[in-house]
Amino acid sequence: MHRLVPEKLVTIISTDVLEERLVAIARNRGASGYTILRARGAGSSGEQSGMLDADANIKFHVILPTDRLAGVLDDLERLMSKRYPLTVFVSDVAVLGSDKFDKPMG
Amino acid sequence: MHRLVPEKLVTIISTDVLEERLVAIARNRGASGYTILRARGAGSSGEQSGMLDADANIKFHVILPTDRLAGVLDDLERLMSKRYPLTVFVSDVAVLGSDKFDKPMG
Amino acid sequence: MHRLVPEKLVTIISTDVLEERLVAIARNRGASGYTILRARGAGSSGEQSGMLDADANIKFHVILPTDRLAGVLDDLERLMSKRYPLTVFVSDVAVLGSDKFDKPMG
Amino acid sequence: MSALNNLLIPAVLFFALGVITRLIKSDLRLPPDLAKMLSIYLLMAIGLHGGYELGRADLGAAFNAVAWAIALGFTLPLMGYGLLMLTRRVDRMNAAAIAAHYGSVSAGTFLTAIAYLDNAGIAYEAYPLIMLAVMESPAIVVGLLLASWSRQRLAVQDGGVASIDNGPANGQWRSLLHEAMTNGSVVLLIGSMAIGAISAPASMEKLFPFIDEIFMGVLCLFLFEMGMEAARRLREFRRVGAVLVAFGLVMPLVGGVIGIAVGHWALGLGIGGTTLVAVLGASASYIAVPPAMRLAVPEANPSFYLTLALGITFPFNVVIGIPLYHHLAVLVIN
Amino acid sequence: MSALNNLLIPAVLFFALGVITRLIKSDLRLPPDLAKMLSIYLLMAIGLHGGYELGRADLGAAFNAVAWAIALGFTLPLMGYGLLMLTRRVDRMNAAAIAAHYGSVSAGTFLTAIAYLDNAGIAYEAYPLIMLAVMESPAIVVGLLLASWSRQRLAVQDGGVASIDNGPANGQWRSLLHEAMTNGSVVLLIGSMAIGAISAPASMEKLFPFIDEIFMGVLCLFLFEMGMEAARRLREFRRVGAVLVAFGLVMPLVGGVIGIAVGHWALGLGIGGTTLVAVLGASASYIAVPPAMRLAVPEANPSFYLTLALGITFPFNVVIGIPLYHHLAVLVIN
Amino acid sequence: MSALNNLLIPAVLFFALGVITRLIKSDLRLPPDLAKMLSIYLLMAIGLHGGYELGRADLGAAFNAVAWAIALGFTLPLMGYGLLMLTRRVDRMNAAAIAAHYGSVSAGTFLTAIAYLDNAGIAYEAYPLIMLAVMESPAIVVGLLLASWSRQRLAVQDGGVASIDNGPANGQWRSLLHEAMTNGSVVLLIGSMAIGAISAPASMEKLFPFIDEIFMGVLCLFLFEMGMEAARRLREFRRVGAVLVAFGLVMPLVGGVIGIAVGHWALGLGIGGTTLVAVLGASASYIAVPPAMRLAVPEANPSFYLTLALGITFPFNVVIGIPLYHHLAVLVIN
Ligand SMILES: Nc1ncnc2c1ncn2[C@@H]1O[C@H](COP(=O)(O)O)[C@@H](O)[C@H]1O
Ligand SMILES: Nc1ncnc2c1ncn2[C@@H]1O[C@H](COP(=O)(O)O)[C@@H](O)[C@H]1O
Ligand SMILES: Nc1ncnc2c1ncn2[C@@H]1O[C@H](COP(=O)(O)O)[C@@H](O)[C@H]1O
Ligand code: NA
Ligand code: NA
Ligand code: NA
Repeated sequence: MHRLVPEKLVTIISTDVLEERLVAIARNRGASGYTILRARGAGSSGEQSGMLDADANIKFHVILPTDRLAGVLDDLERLMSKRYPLTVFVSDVAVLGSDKFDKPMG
Repeated sequence: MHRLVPEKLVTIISTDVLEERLVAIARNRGASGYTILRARGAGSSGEQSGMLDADANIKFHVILPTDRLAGVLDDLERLMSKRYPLTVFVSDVAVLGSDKFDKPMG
Repeated sequence: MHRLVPEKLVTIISTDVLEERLVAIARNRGASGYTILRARGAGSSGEQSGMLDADANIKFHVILPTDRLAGVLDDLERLMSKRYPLTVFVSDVAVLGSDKFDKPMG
Repeated sequence: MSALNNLLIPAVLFFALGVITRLIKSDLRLPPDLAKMLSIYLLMAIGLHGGYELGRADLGAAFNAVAWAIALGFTLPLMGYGLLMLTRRVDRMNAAAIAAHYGSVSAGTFLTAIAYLDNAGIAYEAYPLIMLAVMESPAIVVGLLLASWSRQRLAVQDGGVASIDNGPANGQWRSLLHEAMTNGSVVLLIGSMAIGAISAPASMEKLFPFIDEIFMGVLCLFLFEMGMEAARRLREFRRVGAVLVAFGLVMPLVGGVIGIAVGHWALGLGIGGTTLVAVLGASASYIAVPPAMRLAVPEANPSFYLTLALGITFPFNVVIGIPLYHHLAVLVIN
Repeated sequence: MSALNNLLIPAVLFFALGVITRLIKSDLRLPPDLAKMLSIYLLMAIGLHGGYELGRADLGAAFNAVAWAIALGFTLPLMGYGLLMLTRRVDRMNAAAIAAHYGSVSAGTFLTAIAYLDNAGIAYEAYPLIMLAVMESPAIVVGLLLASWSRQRLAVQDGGVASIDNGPANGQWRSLLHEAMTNGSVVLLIGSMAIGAISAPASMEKLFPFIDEIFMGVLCLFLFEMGMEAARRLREFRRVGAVLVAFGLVMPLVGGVIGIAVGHWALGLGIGGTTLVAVLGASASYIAVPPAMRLAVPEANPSFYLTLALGITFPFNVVIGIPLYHHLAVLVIN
Repeated sequence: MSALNNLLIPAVLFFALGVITRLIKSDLRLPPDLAKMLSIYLLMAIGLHGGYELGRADLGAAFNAVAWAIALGFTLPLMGYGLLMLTRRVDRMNAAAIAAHYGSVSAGTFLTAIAYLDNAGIAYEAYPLIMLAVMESPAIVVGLLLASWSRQRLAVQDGGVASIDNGPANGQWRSLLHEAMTNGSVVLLIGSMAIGAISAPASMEKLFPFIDEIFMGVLCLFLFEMGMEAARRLREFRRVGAVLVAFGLVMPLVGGVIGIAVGHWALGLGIGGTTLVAVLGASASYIAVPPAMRLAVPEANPSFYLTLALGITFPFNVVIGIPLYHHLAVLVIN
């Protein structure tokens, strides 16, 4: 059988000016990596068409062991309380192989 | 503890010429926003390489309270019955914070 | 009621030089299609900024009936054992409509 | 000038290089937006250039050219639809969608023809350019009409009356026609022509290095990328089948001959201009029409129309068609 | 030269075409990175060009221009903030963010003004260009100061003392100031100016075809795209409300008049140079400042400042403002 | 011409500006596809240009240059591998992958050298260009051979016999060799050279504004972006370690000296041509080879080879190497 390990996948949709902050959160909270995709969209802060530097979104993924989830969510809630436009959700995923996601980034 | 609220995430993969229709569906069915990513792929209507205007895909996300899901799925089924190439799936997500996804777009 | 069929969604995050191999795996293992998104990120093999040909990532999605999952995971494990940098996870999704994902690509 | 000479024009050679690059399975990956950017540049540049000349041209002749362009745009898809139904290889919806592409035109093919004429030192009139701008829309409209009519026929065949649900509703009709008239390529091309025509000549001169001098190089790069795309589509010709491939070779000949007749007898153009009208008749759109058909005729399979227009007819015209239409124009005019 | 003549410059016409393309709801989709690439090119080209000339200009006058640019960059946002608070339509945080945009400048508007002057055959000095490069940063700093001060006021109003958590902490302050000084556009523009000033003239000549000859064409394409973006924002003006729209029309007039005063009396520039300084005062940034405000003033709504700067003030300046400031400059100087 | 003069060439200055932009942590974000588009343009332009001249050059001398390019492409990676194994800082797989980069070449460095020679008014032969096109493939092949041999050695060391599973199977070998020969950059460069050589001269002239006049400007923009990328990689040098960094500085000197020997004694080139061959020997690929290694040698860490080739060797060559090899060439030839 395949070693499918249960982990948490945190997905954040936000403006790309926050990219560095999100990377710092992932790094400081012991994630083993992160993934970023370009996105567009609309929400409470209007349309983000992606045509200007100030109106592009990113979709940011971090896979984490369950015990490191709370720290990341704390940091994200702090950003949200400062009124940064963040869409955050957590899903359960079964990760293939090993303890890869346990080793924090260098 | 973090206020993780259960919501539905509808993901649609389709040709980007349908973008405006999908946005209209999200808006009319009371979604609080939507997110669009560029994609490529292949499926029953052949390869979509993303090089031409007519062969690019998008990945479209809408997060919804469970009670608004049915309306969106109705509209999507109607599009599918007209033979538009749509890949649609629903997943359960735990959303961080507030009632943000309850407020329809302006 | 909407016909929501349970299927498996395999998501792979990896360097884009593996794209053709991943497509071949999806095709050979009887997937009905696949979807590719451009990504950036960081992990055990360093930062992938997406600026060079050699340091771009892709996010690769395949939706599959449960009984075809094992074959795909076998092939992915083989790639991982050769030390290719792969992040792979499986999620449960409820697909809208029909037996679309049962028909292998042409 | 022989067909071989045609192959020695850099623009055509870059098209061939693109095809080869894909055939030898090179890992060369072009940024997905490059072709779109280049085609925006090309439309803007030919629009400005053509508008600048049309601003100095005869208005009556221009109206005449527009009228014939509309006529071609309406007639050619009907002929294409008839031919396709005769082959019995595609259903009505696919026939309608494919036919629309052949009533429209390919700016890439047109520009290659201009490079060919320039290279051979053959002059040409500016009127075919305005026809290029005009021909997209009628073909899209005919495609939509054919599709809607076919949808009703199918509904009747299926044993019921044509239900309202099967055709687009009134509101949708308006939006589809709107789509035909405000197609991105059409707006950019016609807009640039208008700007070229009304701008002060002195201010236009500042634009010439951009729209003239680097034009040929940009065209080469564009054709290189289109060669790669054509080859990608070419590989799918087996899915399309020999009969449809034959249609993709015969239809440009039909359109080319009709174009020569229109260019020479109806519009009284010279060899260069007649060749260009032939190219308009012969070429099939692979940029403007496909998105319109995806939206309006979802029942048609995009692999069919993209493979035919881009994988079969486009390379045929670039390599064989253009010198052929030129020879025919010489025969007819002399 | 009348305002109508202004409308016959290709650059302005392309801006109008972009607006129309969006208004008629054309499906034209431009690659999202095209505008960014074009604006990188434009900043590099004007930087090199201006630096080349400044390398040959009077150092004292250049310092003078820099000093006045800094003064404008600090004063204008304060005036904007005051005006906005008078309207009572936005809260303090939104007022601070909007005001910062009006203290900064829009390179697109500045370049359109240069096209306008070139077209009218009016000479202009190189100093306004260095002011363009300098004016981004002070306005961003003032925006941050206003926002932080407002944050404290709000905290006090809310009944408590200004808590440390409400303003940016010390470390954040440093990072925000850093952000203002190392803003991407500023670095690229000042860097290119430095390169233009210190490069050997012979090696600069090899760059001229790239930075000079194709410049006007690239500007047209850029303004076309910005026209489309302006129209997208324009549609949201109802969300913004009539009073704020009025601010977006009055503030450029205020800035323009102050700019004319500075250009003529403080810097002693001619008609061309004075017009350009007026444009600097009148224009609002929509490239450099918005990302800085999104990061530093998350409480402000980006639709407000983007709609005002890009959807209202930018079109106003391009179509009406530039010829108006030119006329004013003529009046004042003659 | 001193090294300082070299630093006053716009191309080099833009490289430095890119490095500075990143070092001061500016928020400037370039579209990810910009560098790819610029490098496609650069390969096409130098290919056409070189092919045009080679079409008029001596065939025997050209063959000679190709033979020596292949020899260099095979020898240099072996030397690099030996040196790396001596350092004892990397395992065999990483050594194989890094070595392949140093057997190949960097078009960006080569073009900077051309800008340097142009600026100094030094003529150069066209043969080094064909060597640029040829040198990618042998180095990739050697890299694959070294990796496969190392894989077997490791398997033996691990106590077993070299199992088939550890090396690429026969089918994979074919695909890896195929990869080496059809590498995107190689195809585009050689294809453009062929087109430049066989096109009618009259039609080539229409391309010159595109491939010649704007060339230097595009190169500046490309080097600006590469400066930013180099600086991003430079920051990772601590992960790489001082010994490897030293390799990244010594290996170009080794390759440069060998290149001078080949350019002068084997090929009989002048100062300009000899300098260019030295640059070919000295430079390390950061565009063509990395993807090939990622695919073929997954055991190697991409941070190592990208940091060395792009973060250490590239800046070293651009700033210090090129004037140095030029001086050496002058010494040897006079
Ligand atoms: N209901 C939703 N579904 C999917 N994406 C959303 C939703 N609401 C907001 N977003 C995304 O999150 C971004 C920020 O949202 P907001 O904070 O509401 O402006 C938007 O630009 C969208 O891309
Ligand atoms: N099994 C699948 N897994 C992932 N994506 C798929 C799958 N099937 C289709 N897609 C995506 O959905 C798009 C439309 O599919 P289709 O309607 O089958 O042409 C394709 O272009 C793919 O991007
Ligand atoms: N913990 C993580 N969360 C999200 N994405 C990750 C994570 N770890 C790795 N990745 C992604 O997977 C790619 C390959 O990872 P690696 O094999 O660790 O280099 C990285 O470039 C990231 O895009
Ligand atoms: Na046609
Ligand atoms: Na201003
Ligand atoms: Na080398």
